Amino acid sequence: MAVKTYREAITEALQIEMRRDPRVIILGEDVVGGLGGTNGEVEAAGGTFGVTAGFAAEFGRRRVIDTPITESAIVGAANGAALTGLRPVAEVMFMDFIGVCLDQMLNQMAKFRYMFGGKCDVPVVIRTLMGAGFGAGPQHSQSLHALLTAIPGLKVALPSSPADAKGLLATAIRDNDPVIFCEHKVLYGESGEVPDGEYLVPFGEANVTRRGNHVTIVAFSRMVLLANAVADRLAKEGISVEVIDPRTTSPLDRDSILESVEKTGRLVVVDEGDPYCGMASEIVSLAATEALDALKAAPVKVTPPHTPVPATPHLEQEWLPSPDKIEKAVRATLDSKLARAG
Amino acid sequence: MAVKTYREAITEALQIEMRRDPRVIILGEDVVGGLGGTNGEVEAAGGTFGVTAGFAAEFGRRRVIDTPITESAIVGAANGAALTGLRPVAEVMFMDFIGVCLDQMLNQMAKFRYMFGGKCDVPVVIRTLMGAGFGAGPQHSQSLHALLTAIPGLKVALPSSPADAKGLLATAIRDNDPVIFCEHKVLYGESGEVPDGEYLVPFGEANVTRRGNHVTIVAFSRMVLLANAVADRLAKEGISVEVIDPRTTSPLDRDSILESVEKTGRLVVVDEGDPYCGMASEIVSLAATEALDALKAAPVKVTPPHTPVPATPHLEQEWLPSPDKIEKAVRATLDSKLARAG
Amino acid sequence: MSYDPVMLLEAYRRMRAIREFEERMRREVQMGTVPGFVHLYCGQEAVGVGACMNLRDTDYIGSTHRGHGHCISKGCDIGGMLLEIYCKQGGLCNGKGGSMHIADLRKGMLGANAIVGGAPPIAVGAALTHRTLGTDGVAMAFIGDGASNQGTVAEALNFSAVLKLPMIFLYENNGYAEFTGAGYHLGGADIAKRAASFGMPAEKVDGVDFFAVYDAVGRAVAHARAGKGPYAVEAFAYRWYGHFEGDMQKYRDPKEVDRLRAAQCPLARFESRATAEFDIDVSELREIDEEIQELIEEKVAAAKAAPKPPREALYTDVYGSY
Amino acid sequence: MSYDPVMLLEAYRRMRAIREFEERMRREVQMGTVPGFVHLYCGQEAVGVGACMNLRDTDYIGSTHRGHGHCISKGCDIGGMLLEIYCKQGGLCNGKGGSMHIADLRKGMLGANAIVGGAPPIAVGAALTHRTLGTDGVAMAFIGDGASNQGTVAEALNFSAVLKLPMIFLYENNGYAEFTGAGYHLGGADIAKRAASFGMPAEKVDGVDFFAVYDAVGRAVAHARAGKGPYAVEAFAYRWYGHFEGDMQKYRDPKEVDRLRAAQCPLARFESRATAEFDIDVSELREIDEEIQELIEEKVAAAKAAPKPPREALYTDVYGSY
Ligand SMILES: Cc1ncc(C[n+]2csc(CCOP(=O)(O)OP(=O)(O)O)c2C)c(N)n1
Ligand SMILES: Cc1ncc(C[n+]2csc(CCOP(=O)(O)OP(=O)(O)O)c2C)c(N)n1
Ligand SMILES: [Mg+2]
Ligand SMILES: [Mg+2]
Repeated sequence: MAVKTYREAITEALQIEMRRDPRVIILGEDVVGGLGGTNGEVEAAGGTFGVTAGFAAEFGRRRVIDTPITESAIVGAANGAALTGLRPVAEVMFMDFIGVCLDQMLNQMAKFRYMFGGKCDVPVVIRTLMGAGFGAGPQHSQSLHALLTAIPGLKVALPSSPADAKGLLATAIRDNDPVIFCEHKVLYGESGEVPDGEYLVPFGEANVTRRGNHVTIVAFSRMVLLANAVADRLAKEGISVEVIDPRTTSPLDRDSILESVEKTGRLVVVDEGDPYCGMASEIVSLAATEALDALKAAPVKVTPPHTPVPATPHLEQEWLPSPDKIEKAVRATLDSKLARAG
Repeated sequence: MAVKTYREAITEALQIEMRRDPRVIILGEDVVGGLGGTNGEVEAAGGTFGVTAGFAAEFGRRRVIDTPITESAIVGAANGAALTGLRPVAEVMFMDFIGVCLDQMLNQMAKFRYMFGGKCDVPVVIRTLMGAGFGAGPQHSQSLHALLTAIPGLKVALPSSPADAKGLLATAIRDNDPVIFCEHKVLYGESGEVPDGEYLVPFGEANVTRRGNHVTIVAFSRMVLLANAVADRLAKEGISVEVIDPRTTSPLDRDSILESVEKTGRLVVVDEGDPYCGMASEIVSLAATEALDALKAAPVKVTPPHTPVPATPHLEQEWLPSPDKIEKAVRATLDSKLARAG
Repeated sequence: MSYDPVMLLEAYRRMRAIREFEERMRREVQMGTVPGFVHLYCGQEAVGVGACMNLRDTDYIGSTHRGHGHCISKGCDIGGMLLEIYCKQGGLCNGKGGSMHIADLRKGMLGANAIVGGAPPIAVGAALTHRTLGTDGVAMAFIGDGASNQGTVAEALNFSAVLKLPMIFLYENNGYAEFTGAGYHLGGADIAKRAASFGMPAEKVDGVDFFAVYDAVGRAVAHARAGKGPYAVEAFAYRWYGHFEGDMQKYRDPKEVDRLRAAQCPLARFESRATAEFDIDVSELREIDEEIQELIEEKVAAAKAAPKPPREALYTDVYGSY
Repeated sequence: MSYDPVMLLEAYRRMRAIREFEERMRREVQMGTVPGFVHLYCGQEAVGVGACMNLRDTDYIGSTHRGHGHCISKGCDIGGMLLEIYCKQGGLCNGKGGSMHIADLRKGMLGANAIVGGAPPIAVGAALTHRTLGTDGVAMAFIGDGASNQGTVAEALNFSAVLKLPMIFLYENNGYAEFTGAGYHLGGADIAKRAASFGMPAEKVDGVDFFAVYDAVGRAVAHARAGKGPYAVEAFAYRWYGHFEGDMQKYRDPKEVDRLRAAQCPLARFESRATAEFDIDVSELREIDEEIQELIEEKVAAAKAAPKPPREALYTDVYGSY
């Protein structure tokens, strides 16, 4: 184990998997960088955020492929390569850009296996950056994981820690189904212990990041860190909060969530996606349909408002869920006197 | 009032609005049809389903515009036209095709007003066909309204009757926000009374299609017809079912839904979209967060499974919600003995 | 130029199979036995077959909504296709894809595709696989005149040019995109020129003439196999029937189809040249005709009689594991 | 050719304003006063201004992530732009758009756009409005070399060719798309040729030379105003700085920027020709320089001092009514 950043953990997973399996390739904009420039054939970028630095030198330009700015071709080519024997990891630089390539996700990769009668594997991974917090404005800050979770045939992973980033990415690459791998841009610099060598985190298994008995918080991606902070803060008051990080929204570890809700009877869901038809509503709905008896208080959703992400930094902070908002939600579930509660 | 089909009602709304306002234009693939063909400059289609038949003759080719098969350009052009003074009604033939033009919905039309600081109107309507039932296969049968509902800045309408089709479309055209107008292909031949002349159905006002006291069914689009049938069937047994058709998912008439749930304490939601992060989960979540006290039984979602739509006709029928499945769900809410129920 | 007679007879077999298959589907649709929508390939037989006779099973094609002809051209099993079109168990996609989604990866057929412009980027990915693995395999995308306008096609052209992929863009200009003539919807009116502008050789060819298509695509495939990058061929051949079977075709001079049948039949063209110039005997062709007729008869009957997929099939094959 | 001296002085004013604006933004970013990401236009001044001096307020432009220069070229208020970049109340978008989303519809500026390839279809829609209303207005889309590969651009080209829209495609080939040279990412290496293949006149022009850009776009605008359909111009002018301010530029010969500053300064080029050939006095230009310097100084200070949007602004302007 060593302490690494989230970014380093991603690099490590890619590196290990590329060394392990020659069928793994990487493609995207500037994953090498510098081609056609005036400084000779140097690697100028290694990915916009440096994640694949040194890869072209190690694995060669046939496996580390710089592409034009054409996301439909990038994702489509990944799809075609996956159908024909490779295991491509394609990069869609910001998740906001799924708008220009959704067809290859929605109607192609997600449906191949089903509409071809189970006669193919589709081992493609799309790495993409989600999340607000950098003042990047309405077209570079969205969290659209729910939209992809609702597409049957896709799997969706959202690592919240360096270790999960490494372990989930390795699992994604070895998986024979298409995986949308959502990296949170604000987490790139976060550090944590990361297991050495090959490391896999299974899909569909939630991580309970805080154990507790009074209230369950289900949180996704960066929101897990905020939920943990709130749990730690409230622990000092004797309020015992359980924090569940499902890690993948598809497949979703329904059992762990329901078990916790059965135990605590109180549910807060924290998500950076839109309040409508998002993961927050999905988890609340899960609890209401499957564990209504257990609920001692109305579940509370903590999400941004139903608005685009403003470029304005202080409004962006206001837009985001915050520890204070989460704490308020937790207290609301504790204060609630449910008319029918036992 | 006269009896008209859903398709005729749509035609009528378009016609009235185009007569009323010269800024309204129509664009899409084959909305005229026959251009460049070998039969002279005849109108060969008037839309793939004949909705705009006769329009080119009446309104001229400057207002009824046949386009190449390029949905990003179609929706993008509609966006640009809307920003500059027209009121375009663009057609995306099947809703499944939002995959090739989502950016113009997600990042452009939905965000203009917000990211331009409120200094524009975006009066664009996208007409599109949703729904399964015609054996058209996985890429022509989807109901993706939830995905669009989750995009702030968009409005989403789903008429379930000819009258609503007319009234909601007219409202959509006069609205200064972008509206995704989802027509259900299986409803095209359905008939009903339609008010003559100018007719508007406001957005965000649910239609209670059946009054009842025991169970609330919230249903969308074609599912409303199935829910009504179940309500009628159960009425004979003395089971009194209230059916609510929200008509628009964005804005959503939360009050009508909550009022009904407060009254009945029992909720079934029927939707043709995916079970995850869809309208069914959204409505259940709404009830659980806002009306938990009132719930006498666990709410039940009736949706297709989390799979693509099979081309296979008998499997497609199996895939769809059905009156039997809805009835079963209603009975389940009635049979449930909620541990905590009053 | 001379041609291997075995190849020529096989080419004829496939063209005849397409014709017989599609004419039969047409009648079946009219009788209401076929689920979903069916887009027929009659009139374009020489394009698919002329192109695919240059390919191996390890080469890939990406197809369109009008995919039956491409499947047969690439050697897909006709019985499996019919089972699929009838959505029956044992179909090439086990009955869940239907006419617009037939795929057969073992034959290098990456799927019909009901999204216009959906397949070209996918075919590009198959070409990328060949390049990455260092084989001399190629990939080909069939692209309609209407589809040629889709942005995805431009992206696929550029992507394969930049990466010098072994990719062939096979444009099928059949005169129409749904109910609109190519004379209206094609800015610049020249598809091949568009492809050329992305930096690849591009030629135009009479798509009714098997030999012309075969030769042009032969040049394209040789170019791609040699590692010289992508190549485009635009083949002209009108479709004989409606956009889908059932289309009223108001956009067409009613006599057009008669004229096409009389003057633009790819099979008749093939026959006259093959028998006159390449030592093929008419009797050999008639034998094939009979054989194919029996085959289609038998396979349609089998498809109709075959069992439907079981109810559980609804839930399988969404994921490999979940 | 002769030029109206009032026009020339205004052109210089705008080019100088862009230069001063961007150099100042560069320093401010380095000092950390500017939120978000900023993409500078230095080196490309003659493209934006040369193009937009042909336009009226009622003509429209669609812009890119590198939009400051386009805004100033089209006559947007510099104070309003700076307020916007600093995300302050009273900014052109009331502070909610920031650098990558500045829009000013009253000036015909349809918005910077942070989606590469996002704006061209929108500009096409503005051209459609002009055609529908029967005016002689035009619309123009600025498109980077990298953006020229996006499928949406091909769709916009074809769409406007088919409908013969008064549309100008203004390609800005600045040598790079992010960290990749145009020599790598452009299949066929010729953007203008691509546009031409869709059936429109297309020319190439030295984008450092205001007069060349002005003349070429003048021909394009005249063509479009006359109802003859779309027109494309590819202008070459390297960007002087990084993709965004802060970019390490490892893909670039470190001496390249020095060379560009010395030999490829659009303002210097303008000055020598305008003073030598068109009766402009150097002192007039120096006066403008001073004026602009003061203006930027004043407006930056004002922007920094301006109040932030109130908390409630977060929730407004999502819908007109809801
Ligand atoms: C993205 C998308 N847009 C529209 C359609 C509807 N559609 C199906 S086939 C077709 C016409 C295609 O024309 P062309 O590419 O010339 O192929 P052809 O039918 O002539 O073989 C259209 C518009 C679709 N399936 N997908
Ligand atoms: C759809 C999309 N893909 C990728 C990006 C990231 N990106 C922003 S600018 C840029 C390069 C654009 O290059 P070019 O069009 O040449 O414009 P320039 O920056 O040179 O002005 C890229 C890749 C984006 N914003 N949108
Ligand atoms: Mg065609
Ligand atoms: Mg550039």
